[in-house]
Amino acid sequence: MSMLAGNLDLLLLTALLTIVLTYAMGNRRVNGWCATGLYGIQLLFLIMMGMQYTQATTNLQLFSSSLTATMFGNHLVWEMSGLGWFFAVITVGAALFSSWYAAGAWSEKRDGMRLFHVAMAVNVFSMLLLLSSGDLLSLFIGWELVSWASYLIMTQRGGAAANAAFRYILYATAGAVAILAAIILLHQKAGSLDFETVRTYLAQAPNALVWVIMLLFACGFLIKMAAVPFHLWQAAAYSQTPGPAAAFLGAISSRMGLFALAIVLINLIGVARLIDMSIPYTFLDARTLWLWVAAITVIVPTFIALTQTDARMLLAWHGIGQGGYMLLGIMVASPLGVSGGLMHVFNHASYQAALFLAVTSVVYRTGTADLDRLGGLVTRMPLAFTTMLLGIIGLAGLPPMNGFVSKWMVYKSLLDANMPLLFLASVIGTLGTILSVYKLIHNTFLGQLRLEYRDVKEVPWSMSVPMLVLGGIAFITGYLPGLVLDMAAPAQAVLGIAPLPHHLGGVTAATGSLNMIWVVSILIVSIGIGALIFYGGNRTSRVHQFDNYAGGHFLTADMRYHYSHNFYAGLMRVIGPWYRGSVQWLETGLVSISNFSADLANGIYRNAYTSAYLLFTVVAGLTWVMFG
Amino acid sequence: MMTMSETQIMGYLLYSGALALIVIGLFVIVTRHHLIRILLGLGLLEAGVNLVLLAAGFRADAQAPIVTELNKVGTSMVDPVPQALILTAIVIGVGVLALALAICLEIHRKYKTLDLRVLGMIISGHVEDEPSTYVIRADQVSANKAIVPGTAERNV
Amino acid sequence: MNVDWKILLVELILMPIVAFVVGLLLVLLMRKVRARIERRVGPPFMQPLYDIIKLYGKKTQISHGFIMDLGVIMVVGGYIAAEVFLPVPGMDGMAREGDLITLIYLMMVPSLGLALGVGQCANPNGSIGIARALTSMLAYDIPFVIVVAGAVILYGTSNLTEIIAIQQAGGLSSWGVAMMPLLAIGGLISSYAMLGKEPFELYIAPAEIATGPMVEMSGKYLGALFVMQCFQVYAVSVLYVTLFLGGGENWFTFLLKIAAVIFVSASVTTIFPRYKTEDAIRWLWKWPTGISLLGLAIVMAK
Amino acid sequence: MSLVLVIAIPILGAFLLPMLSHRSAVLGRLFGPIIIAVNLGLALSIWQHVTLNGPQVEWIGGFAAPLGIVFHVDQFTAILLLAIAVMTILLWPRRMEDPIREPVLSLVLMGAASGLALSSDLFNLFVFYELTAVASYGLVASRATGPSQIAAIRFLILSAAGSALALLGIALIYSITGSLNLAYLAQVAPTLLSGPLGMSAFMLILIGFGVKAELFPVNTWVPEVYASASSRVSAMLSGVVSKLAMVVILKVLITVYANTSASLVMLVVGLLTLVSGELAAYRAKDFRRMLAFSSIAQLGMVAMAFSVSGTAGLLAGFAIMLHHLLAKPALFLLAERWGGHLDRLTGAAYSSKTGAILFLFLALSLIGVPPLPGFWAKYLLLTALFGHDQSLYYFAAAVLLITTVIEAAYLMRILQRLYQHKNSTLEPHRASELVPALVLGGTLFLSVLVAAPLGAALSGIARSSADIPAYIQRVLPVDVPKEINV
Repeated sequence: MSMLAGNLDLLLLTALLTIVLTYAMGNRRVNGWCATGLYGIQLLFLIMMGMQYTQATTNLQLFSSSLTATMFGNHLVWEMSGLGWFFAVITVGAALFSSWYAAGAWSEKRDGMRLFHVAMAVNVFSMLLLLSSGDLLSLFIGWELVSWASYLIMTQRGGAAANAAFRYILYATAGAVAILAAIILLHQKAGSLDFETVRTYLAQAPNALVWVIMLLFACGFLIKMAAVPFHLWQAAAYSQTPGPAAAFLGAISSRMGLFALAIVLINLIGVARLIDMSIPYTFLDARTLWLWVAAITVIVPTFIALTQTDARMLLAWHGIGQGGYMLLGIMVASPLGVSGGLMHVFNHASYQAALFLAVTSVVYRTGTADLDRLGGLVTRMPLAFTTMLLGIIGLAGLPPMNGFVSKWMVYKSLLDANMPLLFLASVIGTLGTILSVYKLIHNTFLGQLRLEYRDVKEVPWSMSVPMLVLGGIAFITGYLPGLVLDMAAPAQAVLGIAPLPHHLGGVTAATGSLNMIWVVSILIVSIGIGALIFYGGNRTSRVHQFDNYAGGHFLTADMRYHYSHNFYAGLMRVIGPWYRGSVQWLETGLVSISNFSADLANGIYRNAYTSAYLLFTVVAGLTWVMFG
Repeated sequence: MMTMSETQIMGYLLYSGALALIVIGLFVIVTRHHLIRILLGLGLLEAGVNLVLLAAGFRADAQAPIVTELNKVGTSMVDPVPQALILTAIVIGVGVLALALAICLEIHRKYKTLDLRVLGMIISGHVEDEPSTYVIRADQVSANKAIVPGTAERNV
Repeated sequence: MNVDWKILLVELILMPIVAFVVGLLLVLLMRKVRARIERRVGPPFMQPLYDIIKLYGKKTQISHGFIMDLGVIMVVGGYIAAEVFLPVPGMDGMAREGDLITLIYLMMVPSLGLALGVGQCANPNGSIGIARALTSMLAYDIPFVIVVAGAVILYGTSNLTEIIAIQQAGGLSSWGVAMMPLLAIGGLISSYAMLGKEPFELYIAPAEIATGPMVEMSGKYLGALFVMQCFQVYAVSVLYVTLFLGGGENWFTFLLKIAAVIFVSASVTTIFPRYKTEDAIRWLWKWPTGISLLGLAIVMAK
Repeated sequence: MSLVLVIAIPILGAFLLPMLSHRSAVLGRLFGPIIIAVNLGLALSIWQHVTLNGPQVEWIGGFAAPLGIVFHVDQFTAILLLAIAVMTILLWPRRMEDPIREPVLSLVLMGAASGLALSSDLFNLFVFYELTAVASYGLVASRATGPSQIAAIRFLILSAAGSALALLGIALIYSITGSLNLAYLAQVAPTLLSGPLGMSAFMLILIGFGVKAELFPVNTWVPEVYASASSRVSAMLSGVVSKLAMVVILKVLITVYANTSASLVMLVVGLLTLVSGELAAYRAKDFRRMLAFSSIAQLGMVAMAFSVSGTAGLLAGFAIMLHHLLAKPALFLLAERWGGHLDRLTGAAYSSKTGAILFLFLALSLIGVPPLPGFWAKYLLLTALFGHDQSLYYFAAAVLLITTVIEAAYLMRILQRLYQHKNSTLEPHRASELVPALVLGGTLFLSVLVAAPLGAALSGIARSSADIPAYIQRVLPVDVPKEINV
C-alpha cells in the first residue's frame, strides 16, 4: 500500500517538477520536448496506478498521498479515487499530445514559449490536485487553482485573449463564491467536510436545504462546464488561446466541472434523493431539471456553433455542446448512461484535441482560421485533412469513430429510461453537429483553393504525427470501445453505479446491443466492396483543381466561387429568428447594473459633503437608538 | 445652601447650554464653507462637550477638589476626574487648532482661498484624470475660481 | 457468440445483393407509378439496371480528386453496410450486433460521403445542393427520430429482430401501425422525405441539374448515386415495414408490404409540387413532427 | 518591566530628535531607527513575557482601577505592538528632504498607537487616539503639496468633529456610570448602559472612532488622503492606524456593549462600508484611490467580523486585520511609482517585473484565492457569519460573496493592464520601496507555508481575547462597589 501511496506522491511531485523545469528552461526548443517527456512519465505513473484496478473488487481503491493539512478543524486530505484517475489519465494524455505538438516546428515562429509550457504544466498540476481531492475543502482549493491556471493559459496571448480570459475569470469567481457558500453552509450544518460525513448528513437533511446547497454547487460547477445559461464565456476564451493549449483546454479543462458535479450530485446527494426532490407546482424533479439543463446545453451551443465563421470558435462551441451529452449520460444514472457519459469524456478529448490541432495546422500554414477565407486545402495538406475527417466523424457521432459509441450509449440509456424527448433533444444536437462540422471541413479543405494558398505545404512531421495519433486513438477506441469502458469502470464504481457488463466490442443486451468490432469491420469491408464496384467502372480522367465551371462558364482561379459564406442560408431563413441572445442581454444587464451602482458609490466619495455625512449619521444613529 | 431643586435647575442649565453649544457647533461645521469659520464651529463643539463633562462631575454644595486645611478630605468635593479630563481635552483641542491653522495658512498661500468648496473641487476634480502626484498650477485654480465666482476674494 | 460462420457469411453476401435487386424493382415501381399518374407509359422493366450499367460504362468520367472518389465509395459502401443490419425473412445478418439506432446512424454515413465527394468538386452549385441536402436531412430526421423513439419505447427494445418477433407474435393487432397509427403516419411522411422525392426533392433537383449534388457527377459517379438510390429506397421501406408492418413473415408478404409502402407514398406525393428548402423545413417541422409528437404522447400514456 | 516604556520612549525620542539633528545630521538620521529598534525589542520581550505567563495588567502610578489608569496587554495587543514597530521601521522615511518633521511625527504616531493598543480605559483611549490623529494630520500634510494639505485639513475637520462626538459619548458614559475603566464598565453595563442613553453613547463613540476606522459614511477622507499623501503615510494609515481605531471600537464593543443591539449596528455599518468600498473601487480610475477604496472594503469586513459575538468573530476579525495589515501597505509602496491614472500602468510589468509579481500575489490573496492567507481570512469570516443563525447575517455573507466578484473584477483589470503592452513609460520601483514591500509580501507567503500552526495559534489568541470575565478578573482583582456616584 505504501508503494501505491508513494505513487500519487510521485505523480504530484513530477507534475510540480514539470512546472519548475519548464520555467527553468525558458524559451529553448528543448523545453517542449522535456515537458512532453515529463507528461509521459506522469502518464506512466497513472498507468501503474491503473494496473491496480483489475477487477470489480479493487475498483473502489484509493491512492492516498502523504499531502495532508488541518486548517481550523478541517482535515484536508488528497487521495485519488477511480473517478479522479479516469479524468487524470485524460488530462495528462491531452497535455502530452498538446505539448508534443507545441514542442516541434510550431514553436519556432513564436516567442513566449516559456509562458506557454509553464501555463500548461500549472494547469496539469492543479487539475491533478483537484482530481485527487479527498474532501470538499481540498476540492475547493483544487477548483480555484484550476480556475486561475486556466486564466493563465487563456490570457497569455494578450489583447483580445486577455479580455476573453478576464470575462472567464469573472464567471469563474462567481462560480467559486457560490461553491464556497455551499461548502461553508455544509460545514456549519454537517460539522465536517469529508465526503462520508457530508453524505450521511445530506441523507437526513431537509429538502429545502439540500435544494439550496445543490443549486449553489451546481451553478458553480456548471459555470466551468459553460452549461446554458453560463455558456457565454467559453468559446471566446478557448478560441483566443494558442492552438495546442486550446486543444488541451477543449479536451479536458471544462470537464473538471463534470467531475465535481458528478461527485456532488451522484456521490454525495445521490440520484434517489434527486428524484425525491420534486419541484413544487410542476411535475419535474431535481434530476429532470439537470437532465434538461444538459439537453439545452446540447442544443443551444451546437446551433450557435452552426453560425460561426471562425474554425476555432466553431470547435469551442461544439465542445460546450458535447459537455451536455456527458452530463445527460451521468444524470440518467443507469449503468449504461454513466458509462456512456464517462466514455464520452475520453472520446471527446481525443477527437476534440485532434480537431483543434488540425485547425492549428491550417492556421500555422495559412495564418487564418476564418472559414470564409479558406478552402480547397485538401490537396495541399492531406494529413491535416485526414485528421480533421476522423475528428469530425467522431464529433458528429457517426460510426466508425468513438464518438458514436458513447453517444449511442447515451441515447440508449435515455430510451431505456423512457425519456424520448431528451433522446430527441440529443439527436437534434447530433444533426446540428453534422451540419456544422461539414461546413467546417468543406470551407477549410474542400471546394476552391485560393490562389494565395496555392503552394501551401503540409505541416512538418513534428506537428502532424501527434494529431494523427490522436485521430488514430479516436478510431481505435471506436473500434474497440471495451478499452475505454474498462477504464471507466472504476470511476463508475466510485459513483456508486452498478458496473456495466461489456466486452471488447461494446455492449450486449437483450434490448439492443452494439458490437463495434462487427459494425466497423462490416463498414470497412463494404466500403471495400464499394471501392471494387467503383473501380470496376470505366477509368476516370483527373482534372486540375482549378479546372471548373459554373452555369456553363469556365471559372478562373482568381475569381471567388467557393460557396462558403452563410452556408446554410435556407436553414437560417427558418431558424435565424430563433437566435435571441437573451442570455447575452442578461449578462450585459448585470454588468451595467453593477457599473451604475459603482458610479453611485464612487459619487458618494467624490463630491464628499463630509461633515454633512457626519451630521446625518449622528442624527440617524441617535434616532435609531431612541425609536428603533 | 442651595435646595435640591436648584441643583436640578443648575444641572438643566448646564446640560441645555452644552446641548446648545454642540448643536450650534455642528450647525456651523456643516453649513459654513470657510475654513476659519468651520474651525470656530469645532471650537464651539468641543466647548459644548467639555461642558457636558463638567456637568457630569457637578455636585451641589461642594468645594473645589483641592485639599487644604479648611476643606479636609472628608468634606464633599466636586468629582475631580472630569475636570482632569476637561483639561486634557482642552489641551488637545488647542493643539489640533494650532495645526489646523498652520495648514490653513499654507493652503491660503498656495490657493489664495479658504473656501472648502473650491478646495474640494480642486482635490476631487483633478484626482480622477491626473496622476495623484499632481501639482495644482495657478491657472487651474483660476479656472476653479471661475466655477464659483468671487471665491478668491472672499478670504480672511 | 456462437453462430454458424458459414451461414453468417452467406447472409452477409446475400443480403446486399437482395437489397440491390429489390431496390431496382422499387425504383422501377416508383417511376411506373409516377408515369401512370402523369399518363405516361413509364420505363421498361430493366430500365433502372440499364441506366446504371450505361453510366458505369460511359467514356467521360471526370474526377476532381481522390476525395470525390472516396465520397462516392462511401456512399455505396455505407448502404451496403446498412443493409446487413436490416433483418429480412430468414436472414438476421448483423441485426443482433447493432440495433435500430446504429442502423439510423449508419444510414447517415452515405450522406456524409456524398457531401465530401461533392465538396471536392469545388462547384458552387454542388455545394449549394449539399447545403440544401443536409438542411433537409435536419428537417426530415426530427420527425423520424420521434417515430423511432416512440417505436423503441412501445416495443421496449431497439433490437430489430426482437421488434419483428413481438409484432409477429401478437398478430395483426400488435403491428406498429395498429398500436401507434399516428406515429405510423409521421413515419411514412418522414421516411418518404428521406428518399428525396417530390415534394422534398429540391436538393436533388433533377429538373435543373445545374444546382444539385449531381452537378459534377459524370458517368459512374452518377451511377454510384443510382445504386445508392436503390439501396436507399430498399432500406427505408424495409425499415418502415419492420417498425410498423410486422416485418416479413415470408418473402412474399415481405415484398408485398415493401411495395405497398412505396406505392402508397409515391402515388400520394407525386401530385404535390416541390417545396422550397425552408418551406420543406417548416412543413416537416409542423405536420409530421406534430403528428409524431402526438403519437409519442399516446405511446407514453400507454 | 514597565509597559509605559513602549509609549514613553518614542515620544521622548520625538522630542529629542530635533535637538540631536541640530547637533549632527548623522546622529539625527540614526536616532529614529535606534528608537524604533529599542521599541521593537521591548515589544518582543512583552510578547515573550505574555506568551510565557499570560496577559498582563499594569496600574499606572499605583492607583487601582476603577480610579487609576490601567494598561492591559494580551497576546493580540503584543502582536499589535510588534506590528506597529515593524511597520514604522519598514515605512521609515528614507529620502529626507525634511529631516525633522516626518521622523518626529512617525515616532509620535508610533508611541500614540502603542498607547492606543495598550490602554484599557476610555479616556486614555481618547487621549491616545487624539495624539495619533494629530500625528497623522501632520504626516499627511508633511508632503507639502497643495492637495495633500487640502486633504489634511478636510481630514482634520472630519476627524476632530468625530472625536469631539466620541468625547461626548465618553462623557455620557461617565455621567451614567461614574467611571471610564472598561472592566468596571463591563461589570455595570448590563444594568446601567443598556438604556437608550447608553446606546447613544455607543453610537457617538462608533461614529467618532469610526472616522479613523474608515467606517461608512464618515470615511470620505480616505480616498483624498491616500491619493494625495505620500504612499508611506497612506500605508501607515491604512495598515496600522485604521486597525487600531478598529481595535478601540472592538474593546468598547466586546467589554461594554457585548450582546446588545450594538453588534447589529456594527454589522450594518460594516456591510455598508464593504459594499460602498468595493463598488467605488470598481469604478476608481486612480490607482491610489482604488487601493484606498479596497482598504475601506477590508475594514468593512473587519467590522462585520467583530459584529459576530464570540471567538469566531474575533478570530475572523483578527485574521482579516493581520492579512490586510501586511497586504495593503505593500500595495501602497508599489503605488509610489504606479500612482495616478490606471492607464499609466499599461505594460508596467515589463518595467518592473518584481513589482508586478508582487502585485499579482497580493491581489490574488486579497480576492481570496486558496490557499493564500486572504482565502483563510475570508473563509473564517464566512464561517462566522454563517454560524450566526440570523437572516441578516446570511444576507451579509451573501453580499460579501458578491462583492468578492467585484473585487476580482477591479484587481484583475489592473493585472491585465500591467501585462498588456511591452512599452511602458513608467520608471521601475526603487529598492527603497520594493524591499519593504517584498518583506511584507514574503511574510504573507511564508504564512502560507505555516498556515496550519498559524491558524491554530490565532484561534488560541482569539479565544483568550474573547474571554471577558477573565479580563475583568485581571483588571479588577478586588470586587469594587458597583456604584461610585451617579
